[in-house]
Parts: sequence; C-alpha cells; structure tokens
Amino acid sequence: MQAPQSKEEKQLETSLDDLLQRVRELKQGISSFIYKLENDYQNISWPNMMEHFGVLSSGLSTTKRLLKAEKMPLLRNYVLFPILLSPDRDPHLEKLTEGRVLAFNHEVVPDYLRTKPEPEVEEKVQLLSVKASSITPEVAQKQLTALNKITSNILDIINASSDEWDKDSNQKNVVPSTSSPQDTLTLISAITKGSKLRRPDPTSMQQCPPMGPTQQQQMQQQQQLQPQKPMPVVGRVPSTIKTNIKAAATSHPYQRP
Amino acid sequence: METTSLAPSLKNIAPQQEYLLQASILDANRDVLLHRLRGLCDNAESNFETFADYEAVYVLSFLESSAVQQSQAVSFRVRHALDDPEAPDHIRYIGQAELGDRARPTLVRACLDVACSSNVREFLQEMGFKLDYDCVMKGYFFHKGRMKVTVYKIFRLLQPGKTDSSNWEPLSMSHLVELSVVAPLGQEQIGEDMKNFAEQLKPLVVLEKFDHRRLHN
Amino acid sequence: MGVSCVYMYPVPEGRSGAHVVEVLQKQVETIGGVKMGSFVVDCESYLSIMLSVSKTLQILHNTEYPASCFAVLDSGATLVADTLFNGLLSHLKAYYQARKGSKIESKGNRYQLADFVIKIGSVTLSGSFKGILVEVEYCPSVIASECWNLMKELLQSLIGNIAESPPPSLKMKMDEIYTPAMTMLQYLEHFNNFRKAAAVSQPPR
Amino acid sequence: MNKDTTQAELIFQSIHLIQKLRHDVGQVFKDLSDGISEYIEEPAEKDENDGGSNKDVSKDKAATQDQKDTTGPSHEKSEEHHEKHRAILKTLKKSLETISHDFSDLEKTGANIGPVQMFSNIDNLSLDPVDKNTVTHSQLLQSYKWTNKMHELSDQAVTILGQNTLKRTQSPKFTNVKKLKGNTLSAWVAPQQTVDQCLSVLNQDHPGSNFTWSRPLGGCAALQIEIGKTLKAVVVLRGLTIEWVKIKGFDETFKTDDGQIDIWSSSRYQVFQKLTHHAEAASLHYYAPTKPDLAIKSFVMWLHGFSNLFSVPCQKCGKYLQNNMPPTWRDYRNRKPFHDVCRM
Repeated sequence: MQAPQSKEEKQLETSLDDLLQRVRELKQGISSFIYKLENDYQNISWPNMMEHFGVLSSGLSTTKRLLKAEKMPLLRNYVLFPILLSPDRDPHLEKLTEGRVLAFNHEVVPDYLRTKPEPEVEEKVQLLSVKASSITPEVAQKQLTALNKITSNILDIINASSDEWDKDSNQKNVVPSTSSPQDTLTLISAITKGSKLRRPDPTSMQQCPPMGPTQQQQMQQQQQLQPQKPMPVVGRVPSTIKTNIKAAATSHPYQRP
Repeated sequence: METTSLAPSLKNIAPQQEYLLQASILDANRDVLLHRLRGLCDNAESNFETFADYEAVYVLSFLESSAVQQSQAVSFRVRHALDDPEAPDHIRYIGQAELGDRARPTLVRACLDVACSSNVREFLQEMGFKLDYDCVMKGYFFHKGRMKVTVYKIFRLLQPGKTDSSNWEPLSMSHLVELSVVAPLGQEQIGEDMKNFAEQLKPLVVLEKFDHRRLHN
Repeated sequence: MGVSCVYMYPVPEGRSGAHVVEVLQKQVETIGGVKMGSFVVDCESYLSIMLSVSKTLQILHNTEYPASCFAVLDSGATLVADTLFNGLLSHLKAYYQARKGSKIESKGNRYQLADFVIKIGSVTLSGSFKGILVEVEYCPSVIASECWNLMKELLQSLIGNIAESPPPSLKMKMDEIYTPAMTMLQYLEHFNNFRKAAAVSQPPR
Repeated sequence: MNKDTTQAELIFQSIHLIQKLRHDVGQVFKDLSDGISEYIEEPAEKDENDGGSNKDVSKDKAATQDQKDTTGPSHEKSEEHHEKHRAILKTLKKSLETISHDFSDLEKTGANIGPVQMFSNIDNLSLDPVDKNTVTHSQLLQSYKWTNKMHELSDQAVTILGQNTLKRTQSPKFTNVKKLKGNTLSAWVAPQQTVDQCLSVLNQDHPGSNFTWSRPLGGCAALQIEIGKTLKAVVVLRGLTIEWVKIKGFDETFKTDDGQIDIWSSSRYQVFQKLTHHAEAASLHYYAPTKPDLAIKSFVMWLHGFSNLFSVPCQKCGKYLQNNMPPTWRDYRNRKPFHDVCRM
C-alpha cells in the first residue's frame, strides 16, 4: 500500500510543483507587465505591448497543456477540505499569498474554494439555454438568414459611403488644377525664345507661310515627321536665305533632344 | 594710365547672377495667388504694385550667320515702362541658363541690368542690332527681401510698334509667375530661400526650374 | 546741369603744357574761382568687326556724372546709360573690340565761380600730353542760345578770342534744352581732333 | 460790483468784531486768573489799554471806587473783603455781558455775509495738500513771464508798424476799416472760382509761360509758373493776395521726393536765390488790397520780364556779367534789366 500510494503522491507532488512553477512564472510576467504599464508607460510601444500579451497567453496555454498532460493526475479527484476556519490573522498564509490573503476566514473561503458558478449566474445560464433549445431549427435558420441579410446590407451601405468619401477626398486633391503645364511651357518659351511672338520675316514668307500660333502648334504636334522645320531666323538678310534652306534640308545642325 | 578716379567704379562690375524659378497660373486663379503673395511678401498693407512693360528683344549676329555662330548671337532685351513715362528705359542682358546639378534648387543665369536713355532702340539698331521679337507684359509685382515675384500676362502686339492696349492680344489664358533674385555670383543660400518661399505657394502654383533647352522655338 | 562750352587752349611753342595750365589756373583764381575738387573725362574707342559696315563706338565717362556712361556712334547718336553699360560691352566682344591705345582723357582741376563751373584739363592720349581743354559751364540756364553772350563774356576774359563763336557741335543745338550728352559730344570732337593730329605726326605702323 | 463791495465791508466789519470779542474774552480770563489779590493794580492797566467804549468807562468807574475802598481803614477788613468779592463778580458779570453783546453783533453781521462764489478750479488749488507734486506754480510763473514779454513785444511791434505805411494786415488799429471794408475782404477771401478764372486769364495773357496751380491744403492756391525755359516760380496765394514767392532754375523742381509740392527749399543757384529776394520785394511793391487782381497781374508781368534773364545786358553798364551774375533786377515800371549793383 505504501509504495503505490507514495508513487501516486510523488507524482502528485511533482506535478503540483510544476504547476506552481508555471503559475509563478505567469504571475511574474503579469506583475512585470503591470509594473511597466504603471511606471514606464511613456516608453511602451504597441508592438511591445503585444509582445507582453503574447508572453502571457503562451504562459496560460502551457499551463493549460500541463493540466491536460497525461502525467498529471486528475486533480478533480482530489478534494480540498477546509478543516479549520479562523478569523485570526495567519502570518504563514499571509506570507504564502504575498499579503493578499490575510486570514482563512468565512469571508474569503467561499470565493477561493468555489468550484461552481454562483447560483444566480447558474440560474441565468439555465434560462438562456432553455430559451435556446425551445427554438426550432427552421426558425433559427430563418433568424440567422435575416441577421445575415441585415448585416450584409449595412456592410454594403458603409462600403458605398466610404467609397464615396474616398472619392470626394481624392477629388479635393485633384481639383486645384490652378495652372496648366501647357500654358507654362508656352509662356516660358515665349519669354525666353520669343516663340509665337516673333513676327514672320516678310522676306522669308514663302519659306514659312504665316499661320496662327495655335495652328502652328498643332502642326508641330501632328507632323512629328518634320518637327525641325526651320523657323525664320531673324537677323538674316534676304541674300543668305537660300543657303540657309539648303543647310536646313540636308542636316540640321542642332538636333533637339 | 589706369589711375583715373573713374577706374574703380568701372572695373569692379561684380558679375550678377539671376536665380530663377518659373510657373504659370490660370487667369481664373490669379486673384487667389495674388492675395496669398500679398500676405507672404513685404508691404502687405499697401495695394498691389502693378507694371506694364513693353519689351523688345534685339539680336546682334554675324551677317554670314552659319548655325554655329548663331549660338554666339547676343540678344539684349530693351524694356520700357508703359505706365510710368518718367522711368528710364532698360537694357537687360541675360546669359545662357545653367541648370546645374539636381541639388541646385534654382535656375541660374548671368544677368545685367542697365538703365539708359530712351533713344536706346535706335541706338542699338545703329550698332547693328536687329529686332527679334517684342511683347507687352502686364501684371503685378511683389518683393520679399531681395526676392522678387512677378505675376504677369504676356501680350502679342497685333500691329508692330503700337503699344496701346487695343493692339494687344493675350498669348494664353495664363499668367506667368516668376520668382527671381539678382545677386552676385556664388550665393547658393538664396536658392534655398527661394525654394522655401516657393514651397508656400504650393499647390496653387508649383514653381520649378525650367530647362530652357527643352523648349523649342 | 547747365550749358557747357569746351574749347581747346593752344600751347604756344616752347612752353610746357603744365606751365600753361598753371597760368590758366592762376587766372581763374584771380577772378574769384574756388577750387572744388578735380575732374576726369575719358574716352575709349571700340571698333566693330565682321559687320558689313565698319562702325566705331566711343565710350565716354565724366566725373561730373559719375554713375553714367555715354556711348556715341559715328552718326553722333548718343546713348546715356548706367556705368554698367561697360559690362554689356564685355558681352559684345565678338562684335566690338576696343582699339588699343585709343584711351584718351582730359584731367585737371574743377573751379566754382558763382554759378559757373570752370574745368581746366590737360589731355593725355595713351599716357602722353596732347593739349589743354577748357570747359566753362553755366549751371542755371538750359538753353545755350540764351546764355551764350553771357558765357562769351566770361570765356573771353579767360581764354580770349578763341571763344569768338559757340563750339561747332553746339551750334546746331543752340535752342534745344541742353543735356550732358552735348558736353560729351564736344569733348569727343576735341578728342577726335587730338587723335587725328597724333596719327598725322606719328604715321601708323 | 456793488454787492461785492458791501460784502467786503461786511467781512471787514466782522473781522473787527472778532478782534474785539477776542480781546474781551482775553480780559475775562485775565481777570479770573488775577483773582482778589492783584485786583487792585489791574484797573490802572486797563485804563491805559482801552478807554474808548462806554462799557469800559463804567468799568473804570467801578474800579476807581474799588481803589478807594482798598485805601480804607483796616478794621473794616472783612467787610472790605466782601466788597471786593462783590466788585469782582460785578466786573465779571459786566464783561461777560459785553462778550455776549459783541457775539450777537458778530452773529448778525455774519448772517449778512453771503456765501463766496466759487469762480473756477483755481479756488481748489489751495486745497491741494501736495503742491510740491504739481508743477502748476512754476508753469504759471513761466506763462506769466511769457505773457509779459509778449505784451512788451507787441507794444513795440505796434509802435513800429504804426510808423510803417506798407500795411498788409487790415486791423482797425492801423487802417480805416470803413473805407476798405468791402474790397479788402475780397482780396483774400476771394472764392476759388474767381481765383481760377483770374489765373486762367493770366495764363492766356502770357503765352511764353505755363501756369499750373493746385490747392494742397484746400484754401490757398499754390501757383507754379514756368517762364520760358529760363525759370520756375512758385507763388502761394491767399485768395488773390501773394503770400509767398520762390524762384528756381528750369532744371530744378518744386516737388519733394514723395510728390508733395515743396514751397520752402531754395534754388541751388545763386542767380535764383537773388531773384527770389527781388520777387519777394516785388510782391510787396505791387500789393494793392483794393485791386487784388491788378496786383497779381502786374506782379506776373514783372516776373515775366525775367524771360530774357540770361540774354539781355544791363541797361546801365551794358555788360552781361557783374560779379559773375547776370542782370537780376527788373525795374518796377518799365521792366528794364539792371544788375543788382547798377540800379540807382
């Protein structure tokens, strides 16, 4: 009797130790997180915070796993029975609980040793489960579809308006087309190179028939084949025109980029 | 021989550079820009300063103008204020625009302004200059420190030589906006200042350094 | 600004220019002139190159108008501009080039006598003395024909019969409003004469 | 006025009564302090001090009686003592009566004095306890000095102006108002239309010169005259009276840098500084308050005589220059040119 019992006890002891270890770690994690939140909240960043939560949740899940582990005896089979309730302060208990529980008295015992929810809560749960079971599957299905429908409708509305809103704000950014790059180009070239301001030289009329400025521009855009049609060069005297034309026809000296 | 008392004033012509940023604005949005400029620039309390100038560009080039020498042609811009008969005429020489590297915030070109008597047109023609083109510029003028902002419209003259306003034809539906500073060579700090100033006019106008080589005549 | 007349004062044979200038200065001081600084008028010639017709551009400066520059063409057309005009010329190097050794200047003392300004300048062409120019300006008047007789009276007391008639370049413009450019044209005329004389005595190489 | 004098009299009277009252009260106190012992010597003093009023006389009588009593035999001492007491009481009573009488007199006169009128805040000055803090006193002193000076100078000016026959300011002191009234007023209160009309007529009469005028300050016209291409003049007119003249060269300007008209600055040329002096003199010479338009007409005509300032020799010496100056004087009658030193 002694041996198996001791074996069982031993197992229980070790598993309890393990459990305690885990819980302690978890507790430490929580307290350090709380400490950080309280004293170092300026430096805490969101990823940092998430990291802490991750640590805590992993701690919880390992504890859970430990409880479900095979080696773990069924703790449920053990009964904790309070032998003595005393209203006096218990320094040993106080030390064990790090000052959280000062005495093992009537007040704290129901909270600490509870294995079932409170009766009122139990009642409410009961009520709800009864109500749920009273609904037929068809009705439930109907309600489900109705709910789905409503939700999807709302979703649609929200999406539509958010689209519109996006478009609006986009438009706002687009609207101030307060200047036209075409005009800028026209004006600057007029002021620096005199294009469209220069009067056609009466002597070189035949070579470059006078045309309206806009027309001329269109021509330039359309006739990409011969964009380098020489403009009348001011400062030339009629006698030199012929040679000029020749030069332009054979190879134009400045190729534009 | 060089000991005359005039010598210093003649020899020390510091080369002046013009730092330039350009853009344009549609006529409809002009007033918005003007009011913003008025707030940004000096003398906000006074009214807009306007100007109306007649500019004629004269070119001196060789008779045997082969294309290579064409690049050596010298052009002088002669300006004459139409709204202020008292103001002297003006010769302006503008050098080839340098873009510089990408880091340089503005266009830089040599620039020389010389006030002169009103017979300058005939005088230049007698020197061998030929009229290249002319136009009228009318618009508004602002200054902030040594930065100068002009917002003006360019007009073609329908008939040569007549400068009254019935003879004008606007070149486009936009005003040209220029931000410029004329300063001695090598003051790169100005470019930064201009860039900062231009930044404040966005997105109304986006003042840029325009590559003049990109322009075709 | 007023009407100016510029005359060449001959240097008699055997007398040094400096001495004649000194005598003239004494004379001005005797009639009450007060020395008010000095003056320089200089002139440089630019010749056109590669233009079909050869042209000469004369650039003059005058300390009386220190911020101005006078450009004169062969026809007498005169452009008055800022001194920065010299900067423009440097951009015209390919078309107009300064003729070497053409720099001529008149330099000397400036005297004030009531509303008159009297300038006695000795002319030097590329460093060597060529002659004496006397300028008398009557500041209050702007019409040469109005004050010519009055100026003649002063001029004759100073330089005698040389000032019998108004300077030739002024004769045509006696009734116009006088401008500083007219003074410069008178100087230019004298400078050209000096240059010609120099060219004759010293045949070109 | 009359009321004031009676008031003053009343105040004087009441002051007198107050003095009397004080004296009487003082007497009573003195009597009391002397007591019985010294009583004897007292009346003599009193006799010397006041003997005028009726009551005093009666008191004196009592006193002399007392004196007699004291000189009486000594066996009657106790009775004498009694007597003394009675006498003292009597005199006391008497003097108290005078006091009450005088007091009622004073009250009566006092009731007649009306309250003094407060003329101005000056009266309150005396109430200001910190007169050291206010500078009023020194200022008052200063202004008093200045008014005195001004008074003196204006007196002198009146005497000097009185001797002068050339009068520009119309005042009843200098001229006969009745004679000039209608015309003088129109000389400097001429309506703007009249002035404008007069000036445009002048402009037409002198084709060689150019007249422009403006009213920078409203009423007075600042007239600018360009005579030929010789000179420019600015003439300030009050109505049609010439108030101010300045002459400058043709190449000078009467404009300040900001475009305002500048009537103060002088020409930089000696000739025109001299001309300004002459023109000022001429504006006085041609002054005619009765015919203001004629005055300005003749002044402008005289000024127009300077159109040949540089081109005409002096009538007397035949020269153009004298002291390096052209003939800067024009005769008032025939407008002939003279040098400053050549006119008589």
